[in-house]
Amino acid sequence: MISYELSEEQKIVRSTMSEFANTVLRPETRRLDDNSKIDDGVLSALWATEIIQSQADADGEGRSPVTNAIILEELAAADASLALAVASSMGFVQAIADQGSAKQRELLKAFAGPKFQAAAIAMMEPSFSFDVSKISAKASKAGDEYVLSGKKAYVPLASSCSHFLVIAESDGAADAFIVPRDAAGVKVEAPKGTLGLRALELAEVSFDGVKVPASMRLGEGNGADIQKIVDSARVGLASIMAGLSRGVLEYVVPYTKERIVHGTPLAQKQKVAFDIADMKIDIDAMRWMNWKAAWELESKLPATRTAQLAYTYASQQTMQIADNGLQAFGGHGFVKAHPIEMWYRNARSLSVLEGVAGV
Amino acid sequence: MISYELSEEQKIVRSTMSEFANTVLRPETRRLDDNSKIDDGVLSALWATEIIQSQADADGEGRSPVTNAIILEELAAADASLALAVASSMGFVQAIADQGSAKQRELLKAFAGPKFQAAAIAMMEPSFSFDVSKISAKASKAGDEYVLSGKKAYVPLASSCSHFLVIAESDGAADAFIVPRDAAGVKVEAPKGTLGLRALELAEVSFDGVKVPASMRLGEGNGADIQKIVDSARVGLASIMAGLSRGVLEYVVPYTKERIVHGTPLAQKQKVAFDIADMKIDIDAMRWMNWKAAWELESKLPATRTAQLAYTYASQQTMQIADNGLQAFGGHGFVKAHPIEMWYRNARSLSVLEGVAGV
Amino acid sequence: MVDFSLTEGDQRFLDLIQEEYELGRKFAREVDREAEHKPPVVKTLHPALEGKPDPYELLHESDEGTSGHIMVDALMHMVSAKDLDMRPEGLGFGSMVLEDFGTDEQKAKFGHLRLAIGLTEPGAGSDPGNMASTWRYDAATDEYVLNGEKVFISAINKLDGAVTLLRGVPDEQGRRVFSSFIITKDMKGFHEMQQFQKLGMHQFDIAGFTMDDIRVPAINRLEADFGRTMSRFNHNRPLVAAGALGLCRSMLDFTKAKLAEGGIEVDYARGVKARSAAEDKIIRMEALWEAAWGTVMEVKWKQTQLGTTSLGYRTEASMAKAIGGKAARQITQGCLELLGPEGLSEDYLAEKWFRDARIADIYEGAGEIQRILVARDVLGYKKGELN
Amino acid sequence: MVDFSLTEGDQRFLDLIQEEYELGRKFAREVDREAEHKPPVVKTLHPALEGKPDPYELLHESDEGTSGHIMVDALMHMVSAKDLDMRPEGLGFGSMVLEDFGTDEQKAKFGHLRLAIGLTEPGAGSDPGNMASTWRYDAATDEYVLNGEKVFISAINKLDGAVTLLRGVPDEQGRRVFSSFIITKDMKGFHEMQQFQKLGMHQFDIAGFTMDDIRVPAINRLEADFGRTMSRFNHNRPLVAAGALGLCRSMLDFTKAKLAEGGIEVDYARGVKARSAAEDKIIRMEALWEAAWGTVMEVKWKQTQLGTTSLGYRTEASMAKAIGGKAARQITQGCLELLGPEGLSEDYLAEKWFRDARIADIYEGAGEIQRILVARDVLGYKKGELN
Repeated sequence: MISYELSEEQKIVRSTMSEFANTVLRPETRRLDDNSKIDDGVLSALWATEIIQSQADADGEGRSPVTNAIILEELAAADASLALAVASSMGFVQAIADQGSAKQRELLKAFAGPKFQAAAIAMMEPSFSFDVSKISAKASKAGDEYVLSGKKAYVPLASSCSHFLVIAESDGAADAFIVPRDAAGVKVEAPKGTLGLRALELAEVSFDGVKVPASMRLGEGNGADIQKIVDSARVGLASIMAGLSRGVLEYVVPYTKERIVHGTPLAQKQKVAFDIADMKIDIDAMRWMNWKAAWELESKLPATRTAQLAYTYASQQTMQIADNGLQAFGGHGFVKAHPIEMWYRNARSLSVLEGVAGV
Repeated sequence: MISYELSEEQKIVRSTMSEFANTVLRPETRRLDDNSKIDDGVLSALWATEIIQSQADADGEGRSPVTNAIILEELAAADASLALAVASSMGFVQAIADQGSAKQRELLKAFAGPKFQAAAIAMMEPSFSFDVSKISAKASKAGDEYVLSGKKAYVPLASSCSHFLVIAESDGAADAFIVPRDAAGVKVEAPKGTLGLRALELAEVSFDGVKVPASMRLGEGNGADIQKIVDSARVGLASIMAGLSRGVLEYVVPYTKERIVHGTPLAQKQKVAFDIADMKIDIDAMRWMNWKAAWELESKLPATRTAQLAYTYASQQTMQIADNGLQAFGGHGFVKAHPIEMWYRNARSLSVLEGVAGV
Repeated sequence: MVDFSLTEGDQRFLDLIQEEYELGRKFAREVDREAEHKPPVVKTLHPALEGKPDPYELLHESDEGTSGHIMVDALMHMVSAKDLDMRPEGLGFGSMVLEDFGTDEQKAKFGHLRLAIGLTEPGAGSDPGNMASTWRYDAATDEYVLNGEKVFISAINKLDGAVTLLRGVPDEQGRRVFSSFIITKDMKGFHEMQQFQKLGMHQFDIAGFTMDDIRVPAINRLEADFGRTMSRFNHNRPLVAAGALGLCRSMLDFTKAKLAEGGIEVDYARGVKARSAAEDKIIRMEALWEAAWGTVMEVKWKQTQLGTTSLGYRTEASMAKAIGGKAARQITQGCLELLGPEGLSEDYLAEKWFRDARIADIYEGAGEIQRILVARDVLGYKKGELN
Repeated sequence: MVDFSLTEGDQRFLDLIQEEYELGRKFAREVDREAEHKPPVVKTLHPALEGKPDPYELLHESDEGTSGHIMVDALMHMVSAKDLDMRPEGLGFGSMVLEDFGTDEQKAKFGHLRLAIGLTEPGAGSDPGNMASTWRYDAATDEYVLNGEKVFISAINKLDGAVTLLRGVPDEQGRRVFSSFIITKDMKGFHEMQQFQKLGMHQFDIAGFTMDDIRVPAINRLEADFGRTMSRFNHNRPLVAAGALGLCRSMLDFTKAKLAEGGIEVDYARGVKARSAAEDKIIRMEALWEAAWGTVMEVKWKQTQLGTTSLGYRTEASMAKAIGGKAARQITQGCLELLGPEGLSEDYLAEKWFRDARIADIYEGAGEIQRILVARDVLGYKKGELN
């Protein structure tokens, strides 16, 4: 029975997150980008929202991909980097909660506590030919262990992570391995300077003959469904892009109404007004696509197609929205006095980071 | 030394063709589309321009791809079907003039006369997977002959053609064969009803074990350079698309200036004015791309890249121009009282007909 | 709870309509070729449907076990292309205006009539300010006298008459008041015009009529001014988008099937760098299709919550129409590009769908008008501040 | 005769500038990181260029054996990205206005100065009607008194002063007459502002200045009204487009090379159905690049025929700027998409080119303004009829 009705709880979560994002996160966003770092205070504030903790309960009843899509949109409307900081840990926790063995799920207890704790899925690789369907990292079975080798890249907050969920090819198929950051052979590089999402400290992590006990192969015996992880990541990223796009629209509207050009407000120029209408249309459409894909994940239905379509649409339209938003500001869009230039960078970055999030 | 200067002769040809196209061709265009046929009077008038005859002289000095690009644009600004009727025979004549042996070039004498004479390159095939790089028709050598088998499609004026230049795969590479229409095993089907360019009577031609003497293999001993034929066809089609686009713009301008909506002329709405500006920009850009590719062909330089880019750009932008042109007319764009709906059909048709033209 | 599942009831209706559309598809080419030159073929039930219930009528009778008739109606439009009008026209747009705003007396008198809506005029396009048709009150006979011309009217040929929106001759203050009237074809002074010859939608009648001193009594005047008459658009616009999406669904499915025959299959799992150009294009077109689907269903859900005559979902209705119109253009253009030359042939319906779809971004308010309506809402502008 | 060949002379200049740009590329990342936070590094000749002649100066001295200095200048801009200002700034835009419209006396007095152009104001954007800066004549001292603020000025930090366009205080008829004045940094009341912190183009100074009762004699006033001052844009706009295309050239070449390493090569011979998604995207981006190249070269050819101060090529100049700006946005966005996550890294210049390119559709008249100018010409509208 088709419905777009949020539950009472979801309505509360949405307004709480919106309030939090606007008052606590938004004022920090330029500073974090300038410093290329999320400082402890902001991380603690994020953690105190208990978004991650709520994913980590053992019976899985507390988790709702739809609710998570809503949360990520709200956070990203204020700051996409911080939303992705959450989505990254969320992806890790969710993958294990959904697909982990009982023993593996025990690890999640560490995420239920009051102290900030990061972890990430290590999917992408430092190659211009990288594609989620072509993983180069290898895990070969040797007795009761897997030996893991390869290089992963663009891992959010890598140096703060306690664990990585490393996607590697094993026996001809992609598989996932839970690897503590301090395992022998794991090396976290210094963060790379990146176009956007600078505060996330995206870094390379190399795995050099890392020994992983078979019990830490996600799902143990039968291995994991990596496509589910990718699907969830795509929906997570798409939700963040919807939020970023909304942030742009909400910033463009008052500016273009106030700015007078040739005697009329910029917003009364058809070009600008049509761009604004298209932003609104596309942002809403992104949201419904995200909800639909998230609902399929939540209902344990195959979600690969809808997740791909949601991600594709969000990637394409978010770039366009950030681009048109910048254009509406003219020269003021190019300078750092306004956040638009940062959103332009973040928009392009989000749409190529397949695999680092989750709902 | 870069120059955009037309020769005096080119300037005269351009204005003559423009005059001819507007006064003789344009008034016929709706009638021909309705009847799905170019009648003899119009064909004779086209022939009397001596465009084709001028391609057919034996020494090749009379031919200029740049001039031909100019001619095709002018004709197509009035009627793309008629422009393609010319470009189709032109492609045939040019391929033989450029690449044919002395004996093969003798055939062109028939095209120098005063009586209308059609011929066409038979490149495309009736398959949804067709691509110019994947030809299914086969020619196998048997002694002093080739045996040709396969089905070709969308051959312009097929039933009026005296000859076809059939592109077929032979010994692992594409090759071209001159085949008289009345050769045994050649069968011209009844014209297909098509979306656009209806007057061209596009038809399938099947070749069922047709025996072609080796002397009618284009270029004889070493065979022909099929890519050159494709390059020339792409530039020819791109020139026709530039013309079609110009026709749209020239029709849209007066209409949108005269049509009053909410108290102002439609053309004063930014959306419409910006579309018109973009049409103008893209049409000019197409023309320069076409000239550059045609100049490379004329200079015997490799033209594959520029021809592809000219064709790609023209295909993409012409569809958009016809689409936006139709939109500017609103409901009037959808009815046959205006030619816009026909141009919308022709725009989409031209951009998928790779291989049926030449400059 | 956010939910995207179809009930068994929903699915039954979708199957029914899909079956009906597929029956029609066999006759689609013939009707496309001839409908413009012959009088409309299907004024009565098409023989192929003999004995089959009208799924829309069934739905109207009971939506029990479904997501609700407003939602299912939209879903049915999106199932696949409707290539043929196989049933006598149901209640027209004008009948719905009567239903929404007529008095009980008017409904009793005119409720049996199937009425089109007459809005657009040849020189006015979407601009009501340019309307030249008039009504005036003749106190001598207590009648209203109607004059003018209306065009681009859906199915007028198949209906009994129309609700037409006219401007009064100037009153004492010089104002020209909008008012709607019920007129029928049998009235003196009503002249039906010939069908338009058009790009596509040949199966779908679009024509016009002139009013030459038509005289009607007061009961034919509806208490539906400009705003009220137009409000019915909020229900209809998403359905126009939905119909376009149904057509695009057929186009996409056809294209995918034909490309698959040549070995090009769509894999939704891989990233962009592992795809063919055709695959990437299909994924982008399907993404746009899904975007429009979500938008249509959201406004239909909202309409379900608020009631059809509410103005509370009108911006969403414009959004659905705008994205549906855009999808119709881009998807049909894109699929024909992928299908290559063979797609041009009348041997298949693809080229027909390309022609049919183009009206979607024009009628019931062109994309430009929808964007103005959306932008006004987002920007908090009134009419006059943004046109 | 239509001709697209490069002469040997042309090629020599292209090689020279390419060599210079490649030298600069080594320092590009460092300058990008630091230029915003430190005073501009390269006020004088960069050591890497020690002893190397300035190709633009060489061209200025003699264009013999080339396609002409106007054409070659444009070609040089399109060769590849200019990542670094490695030479002291040449004559600025303001100096060109002086050259075009100054009297002999003014040229003699000010010709040695390197002058920027001061047009834009913080609240006015591209709209001269909103200019708040003023000039007034003080009869007592026979001086002009200048006040106001100008922003977004290229290279003002490196130049000696500016030509600035101001509006007079209202005269007897209430008119506010535009006039241009030469001002220098050493004047009392001239205050240079800090560099803007910006998205990209860190190597490129953009700042502003305020005028606080600057007093200048009559000789500093140029006979260049609004129209004449702006006419210089016709020369410059295509060059801005050309610079953006140079940057896009580097971006495309880099992308093609990196994809080729992973086995994705562009084949221009095949049709669309035989391509990968990446290949198709590159072909479309290169097509746009060629479209813009042809447009830039056509206007530069026309400028060569008509002379730089002619108004006969201004629509073409706007067309070049519009398509160049569009290409800059689409190509840099598209290439970064194809490069995937690795393209985000500061280990390569791709992400810098993405940031740098975005200004191309904004400065020297945003794409919107260019389209208005083009549309006015095509439609035969005057200012005021289309804004």
